Amino acid sequence: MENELDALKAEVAALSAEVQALEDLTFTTANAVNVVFVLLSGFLVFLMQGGFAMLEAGSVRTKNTKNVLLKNVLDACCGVIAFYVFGFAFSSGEPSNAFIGYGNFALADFPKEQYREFFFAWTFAATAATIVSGCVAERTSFLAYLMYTVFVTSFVYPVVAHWIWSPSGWLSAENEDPLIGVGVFDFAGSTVVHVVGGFAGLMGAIIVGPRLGRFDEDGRVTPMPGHSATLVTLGGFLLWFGWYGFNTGSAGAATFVIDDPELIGSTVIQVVAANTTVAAAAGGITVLVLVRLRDGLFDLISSLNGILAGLVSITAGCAVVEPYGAFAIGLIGGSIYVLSSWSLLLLRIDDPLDAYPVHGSCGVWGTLAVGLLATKELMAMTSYNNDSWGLFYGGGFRLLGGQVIGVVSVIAWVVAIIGSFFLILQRLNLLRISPEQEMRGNDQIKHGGVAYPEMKTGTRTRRVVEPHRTIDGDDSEYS
Amino acid sequence: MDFEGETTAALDTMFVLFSGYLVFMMQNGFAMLTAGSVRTKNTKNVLLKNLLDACVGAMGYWIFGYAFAYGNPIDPDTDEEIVNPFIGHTYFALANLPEDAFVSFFFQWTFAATAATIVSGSVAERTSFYAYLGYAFFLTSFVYPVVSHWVWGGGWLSTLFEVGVIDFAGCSVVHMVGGVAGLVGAILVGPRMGRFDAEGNVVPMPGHSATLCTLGTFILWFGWYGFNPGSTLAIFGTGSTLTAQRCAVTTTLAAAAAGLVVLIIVKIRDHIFDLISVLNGVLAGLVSITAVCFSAEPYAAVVIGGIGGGLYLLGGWALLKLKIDDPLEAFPIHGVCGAWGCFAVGLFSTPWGQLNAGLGVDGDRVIHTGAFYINPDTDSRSGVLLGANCIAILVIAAWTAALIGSLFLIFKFAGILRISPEIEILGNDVSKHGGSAYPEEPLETGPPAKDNLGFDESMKIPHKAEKEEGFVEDDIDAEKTVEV
Amino acid sequence: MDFEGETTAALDTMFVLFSGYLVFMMQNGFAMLTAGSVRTKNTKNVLLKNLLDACVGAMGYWIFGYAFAYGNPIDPDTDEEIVNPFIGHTYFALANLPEDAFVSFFFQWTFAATAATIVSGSVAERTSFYAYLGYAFFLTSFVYPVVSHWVWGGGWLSTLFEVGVIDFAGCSVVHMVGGVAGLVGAILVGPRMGRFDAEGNVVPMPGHSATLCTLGTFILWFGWYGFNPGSTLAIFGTGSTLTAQRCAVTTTLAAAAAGLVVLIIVKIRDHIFDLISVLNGVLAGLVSITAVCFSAEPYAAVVIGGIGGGLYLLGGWALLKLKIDDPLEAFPIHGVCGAWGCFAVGLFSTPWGQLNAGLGVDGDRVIHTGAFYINPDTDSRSGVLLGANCIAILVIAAWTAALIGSLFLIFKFAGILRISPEIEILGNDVSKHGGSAYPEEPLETGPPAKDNLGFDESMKIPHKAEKEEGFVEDDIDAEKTVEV
Repeated sequence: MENELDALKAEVAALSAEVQALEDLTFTTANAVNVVFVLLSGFLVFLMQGGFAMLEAGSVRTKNTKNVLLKNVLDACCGVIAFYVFGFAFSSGEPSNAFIGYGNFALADFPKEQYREFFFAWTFAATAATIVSGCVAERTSFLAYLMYTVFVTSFVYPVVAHWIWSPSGWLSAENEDPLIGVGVFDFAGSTVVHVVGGFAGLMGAIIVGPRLGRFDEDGRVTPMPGHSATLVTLGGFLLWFGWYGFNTGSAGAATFVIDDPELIGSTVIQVVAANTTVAAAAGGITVLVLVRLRDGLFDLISSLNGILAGLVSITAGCAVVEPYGAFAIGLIGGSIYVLSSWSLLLLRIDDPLDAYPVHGSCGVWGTLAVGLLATKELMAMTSYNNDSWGLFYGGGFRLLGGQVIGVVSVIAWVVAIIGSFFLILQRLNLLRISPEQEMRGNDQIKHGGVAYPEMKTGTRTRRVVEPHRTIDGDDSEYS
Repeated sequence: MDFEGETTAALDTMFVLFSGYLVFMMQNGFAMLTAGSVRTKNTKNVLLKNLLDACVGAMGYWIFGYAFAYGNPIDPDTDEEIVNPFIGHTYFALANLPEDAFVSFFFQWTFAATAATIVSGSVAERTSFYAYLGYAFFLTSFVYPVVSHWVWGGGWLSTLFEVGVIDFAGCSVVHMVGGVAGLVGAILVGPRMGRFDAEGNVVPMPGHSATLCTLGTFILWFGWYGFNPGSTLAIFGTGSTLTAQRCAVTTTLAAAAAGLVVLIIVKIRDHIFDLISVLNGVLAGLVSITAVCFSAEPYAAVVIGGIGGGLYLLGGWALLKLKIDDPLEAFPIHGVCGAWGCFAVGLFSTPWGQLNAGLGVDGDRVIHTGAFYINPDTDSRSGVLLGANCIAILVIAAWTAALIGSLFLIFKFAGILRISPEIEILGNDVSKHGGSAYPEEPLETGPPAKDNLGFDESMKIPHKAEKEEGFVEDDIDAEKTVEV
Repeated sequence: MDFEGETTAALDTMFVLFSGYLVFMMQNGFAMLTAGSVRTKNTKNVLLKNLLDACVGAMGYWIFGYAFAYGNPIDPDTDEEIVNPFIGHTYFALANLPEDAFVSFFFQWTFAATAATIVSGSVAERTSFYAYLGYAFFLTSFVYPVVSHWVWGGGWLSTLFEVGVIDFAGCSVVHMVGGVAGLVGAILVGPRMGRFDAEGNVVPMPGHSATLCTLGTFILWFGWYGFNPGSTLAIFGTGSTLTAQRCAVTTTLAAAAAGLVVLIIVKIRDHIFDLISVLNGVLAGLVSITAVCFSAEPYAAVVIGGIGGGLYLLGGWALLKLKIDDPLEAFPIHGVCGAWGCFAVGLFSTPWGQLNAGLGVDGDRVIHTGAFYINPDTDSRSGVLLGANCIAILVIAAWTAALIGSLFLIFKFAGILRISPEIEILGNDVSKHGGSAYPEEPLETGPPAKDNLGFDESMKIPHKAEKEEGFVEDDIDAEKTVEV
C-alpha cells in the first residue's frame, strides 16, 4: 500500500515537473516571440522620424532646411530624454490614478522584462511631437520649439496616453469599469498620437500666425512650394513603411499574451497589415482624383498627403474593420483631408505641411469610424470584451458614444493646455523669429550657413510664385 | 488553437509580415532610383507614378489580383482546395478570405506592386498618365496574378513534368513579367525625343541625381532581403530556418559579384569607374539569384551573379543597337536577368536545398534537381527541371508580351499612349503636375538648348556663360564616351 | 529536432536575420552621410566607394574573412571546436560550413562592411580608387576578421584575465578598427588641397547637402538597432529577451544624450545651433554605448552618451589642431568614442546585465564586473575587467595602425595612394566617373576661388554675378563664423 502510494507520489511529482517544464517553455516562447515583435515594430516606428525629417525638409524652402532637419533630430533626442525622465512615468508608471501615473520616473524600479514597452512608447511620443513641428515650420523660434517639444513629450501626450491606454485611465477600454460601459477604442493611436499632434500643431499655427507673404493684402494665398518634391516622396514612403510598425506593433504581441489567452496575436497583426495597406491606397487615390477634378493637376504632394490621411484614418480601427471598411475609411479620410486643408486656407491659417488636416482631422475621423465600422468578431478577437461594436453592424450607439466622448475630451485637453502654453510664449516674445530672420532664413542666421552651400539657391524664390502660368506659355517672368 | 500551432502561426506570420514590409520598402527604392534616373523636368511625374504603383496596385490586387492568383475555393465536402490550372476564381475583394490568410494577401501585394513598378522605369518620361494608370491596374489585377497562379498558386506550370517549374522568389513570375512588359512598352511608346540623333547615335540623357539612384539601389538591396528570404513563407521548422538563412547569404554574394563584374567590364570598355552601371549591376545580380537563392551553393551564387552582371551589360548594349530607349535599363536588368535566373535554377539547384524548401520533392524523395548536381534518389543527372523552367520562361514572356502589347496598342490607337511633343520638351512636371520638383533651383531642363524649342531660351544664359569657358562641354563629352 | 529546438532555431534565426538587414541598411546610411559631407564634385566617387564597401566586403569576407574570424574546425573525435588563439583557419569561401551557420556569416559580413565603410569617410575626396579597393579588401578579409577572432571568435583576448575582454557589439572590434584605420589613412594621404591655408588656419569645406547627412544619420540610427540589440545573437530564452530590450533602450538614450550635449556645447562655443555637429554627436553617442549596451543601466547610458558627445568634439578639435583632415570626422566619432565605449564597459557593466547575456560569467557566477558595481559573488569591486578592456583598446589600435599603416605606406611608395592635384581640383566625378552626380545643375565646385589654384578662375564668373547681388557673400561669411 505504502509502496503504491510512494509510486503514485513519484508519478505525480514527475508529472507536475513535466507540466512545469511545459509552462516554462510556453512562457519563454511566447515571451521571445512578443519581444522580437515589439522591438522590430518599434524600430520601424523609429524610422518614421527619418520619414518626417525628409518630408518636412522637402516641404520647406531651402533657406530653412537645416532648421527643420535639426528640429526633427531633436524631436528624437529631446523626446527620449523627456519621455524617459517624466513622460513614461505619467503615461504608464505605477502607482497611478484615473488621470495620471506617478511612479517609475526615469525608469526607476520599472521591471526590466518590460523595457520594450518603454522603447515602443517612446517612438510614439516622438511621433506626436514631430507632427507639431510641421505645423509651425519656418517661423517659430528655436527656443520655443525646444520648450514645446519637451512639454508635449513629457506631459501633454503622456497624460492622454494614460487616459486611453493605461488600464487605470478614465477613458480606457481596459478599465475595469469603463466609461459608459465601453471606454474609447483606439488601437494604434488615431486619437492618442495623431489628434494630440494635429491639434497641438493647429493651436501653434494659429497663435504663431502665417509665414510672411503667405497671404497677400487681398487675402489670397501665395503658393510657397517646398524645395524638393523628391524628399517629400522619400519621406512619405518611409512613413508608410514605418506605419506598418506603428499599426501592427500596437497589437503588442504576435502570439497569445500569457494572461490573456483570448488574444490571438498572429491573426490580429495580419488583419492590421492588410487594412493599413488598403486604407493608405484608398486615401492616395481619392485625393489624386479630387485634386485632379478641382485643379486639373495630377498633384504629387497632395496625393502623398492623401496616403498619410488614409494611414491616420485607419490607425484607430485597423484591427477591427473588414478590408472594405478600411477602403471606406481611407476614401473618406482622403476627402476630409482635402476639405480641411482647403478650409484652413479660407481661415488664413498657415500650416506649411498640412499637418493638421492630415493628423488632426483624419485622426478624429479615424476614431469615430471605429464606432461605425467595427465588426463584432474582430472586436472579440482583439480581446475587447465589452460586447459593443460598430453602428453599421447593428452594434448600437454605445461604442460611437464612447469614441465621441474620447475625442472631445482629448481635443479639449490639448487645445487648452497647448493653447495656453503657446500664448504664454507669445507674451514672453519667445514664440516667433524676427521678420528679418524670416526673410533671410533660419539657416544662415542661426545654423551657420545654408543646407546646400554649393547650390545657387534662395535668390530665385521670387521667380516661382505662380508655376502654373508657364503652362500657358507665359514665360515673361523668366526673362 | 493549441500552443504549438499558435507558436508556429505567430512565428511564420511575423516573419512573412516583416519580410513584406521590407518588400514594400522596395517601392521607395524604385521611386528614388527612377527619380534619380530621369531629368529634373519629369521628376514629380515619375515619383507620382511610383507612388501610384503601390496605391493602384493595392486596389487592383485587392479587388481582382489576389482572387485570380490564389483564389482556390475549398471543397466543403472534402475540405480540400479546388484548383483550376489556369486561374483562381474566389476571394474577390478578399470576401470570405480566412483571417489567417490576410498575411498572404499582404505579402503577395508587395510582389505585385514590384512587378508594376518595373514597367514604369522602361516607359518613363514620355508615357501619358492615363496609359500608365491603365497598365498598372491591368498588370496588377490580371497579367501578373495569372502568372503567379500558374507557378505558385497550384496552376499548370507548378505541376509540369511532375517536378513543376521552380522559381523560388519570382525571377520569371515577378521580374520577367515586369521586364518584358517594360520592353513591349518601350518599343511601342518609342524612344524619348532626342535620344537618338539623325545618324542614329545615342545621345546621353543622364538622370538628374546619381545620389538618388544610389539611395534607391541601397533601399532595393535592403528590400530584397524581404523578397528572397521572405519567400520561404515560413520560419518555423528546420527546413524553413535553413532556407531563409541560405537565401540571405546567396542574395548578398550574387549582388556583390555582379556589381564587381560590371565595375571591371565597364572600366575596361569605357575607362571609367561608372557608378550608375555598378548600381544596375548590383540589381542585375539580385534579380539573377532570385529564383535559385533557396538552394544555390555560395560559390554558385557568385557565378550566377557574375554572369547576370555580364548579361545586363549585353542586354543594355543590344537595346541601344536596336534603338529601343529604356531609360532605367529595366529590361536588361529585370527581363534578361530574370530569364537567366529562372534558367539558372535548372543548372544550380541543389537537392539538399530543395529538400529544405520542399520544392521539386515528393516527401523525402527528390524528383529532379539542377543539371549540375546528381540526384541522390536516382543517382543520375537530369535536365528535366531545366526543361520545365525553359518552358516557363517562354510561356510567361509570350503571355506578358501578348497581353500588355495588346493593351499598349489599344492605347496607341486611342491616342492616349504618349504625351505630346510640347509636353515632352517642357517636361511633365510643369505641364501636368503644377511646377518643378525643385522650385527654388535654377531651371535647366534636359540636355541644353537644342530640344528646348525657344521656351528655354531665357534659361540658357547662365549655362551658355559656362559653356564658353569650355568646362561644361568637357563634362558632356566625357559623358558621351561613357554611355555610347 | 524537437519542438523546443525548432522554436529556438526559428526565433533566433529570424531575429539575427532581421537585425542583419538593419545593419546592412547602415551601408545606405553611411553612403548618404558621406555623400552629403563631400563637395558636389566628388559625390559619385564616394557613393561608388560606399557601394563597393558592401560588394568588395562580401567577396573578401566570403573568401577569407569569415574563415579567419570564426573558422574553428571541429575535432572529429570529441566534437568540440579547436580554437587557435590568434586566427581561424577553416571554412574558406564557406566550404563545408554547416548550413545552420549561414546566418552567422550573413550577420558578421554586415559588421565587416561597416568597419570598411568608416575608413572611406576619413580619406574621402583625395584617395585613389585603387588604393581604396586595396584597403577595403585587406580590411574585410584580414585586419578586421583577426580582431573579431580575438574578441568574439574564442581568441586570446576573449579569455584574458579569466574574465575576457567584453565588447558586446563592437566598440573596439568594429568602430575602433575603422576609426584608427581611417586616422592612419588621413595622416598618410594628407589633407585635401586648400583645407589648411598658408597660416595653417582651417578653411571650411562644408559638404554639399545637409539633408543627405541627416537622412544618412537617421538611417544609421535605425540600423544601429540591428547592430546593438542584434548582437545578442539570440532571442529565445529569458536572458536573451532581457538583453535585447535593454540594448534598445540604452542605445536610444545614449544617442539622444550625446546629441543634446553636442548641441549645447557647440551653441556655447560657436553661437549657432549646428545641425552637422548634432548629427555627428548622435553617432558619437551610438558608438559610445555599443560595447556596454547590453548591461548598462539607463542613467549610465545617458552618462556614457553624454561623455561620448564631449569626446567627439574634443577629438575633432584636436585633429584640426594637428592639421589632420578627416572630412567626415570618422576618427573622432568611431575611433575616440569607440575606445571610450570599450573603456566604459570596465566602469558601467552591471553584474545582472552580464548574467543575462552570459558575458564575463561562469555559469551563475560573475567573474568580474564594471568597477562601479559590486560583484555579488565576491562582494567587492574590481578593476580587472577595466584592465582587460584597456589592453584590448591598445592591442587593437596597434594592430590596425601597424597593418593598415604598412599597406598605405606601400601604396604611397608605389605612387597610387593619392589622386593627382589636377583631378583633385577638377573633382573625381568628372575625371574618373564620367560626369557630375547632378548633370543638370550648374557646376560650382567648392568654396569659391581661393583654394582652387587658378584652374578654377574660369568657374568664378557666374558666381561673381551672384555675388554682386550680395547674397552669396553673406552666405560665405556666415559659414566662416561657424567652423573656424
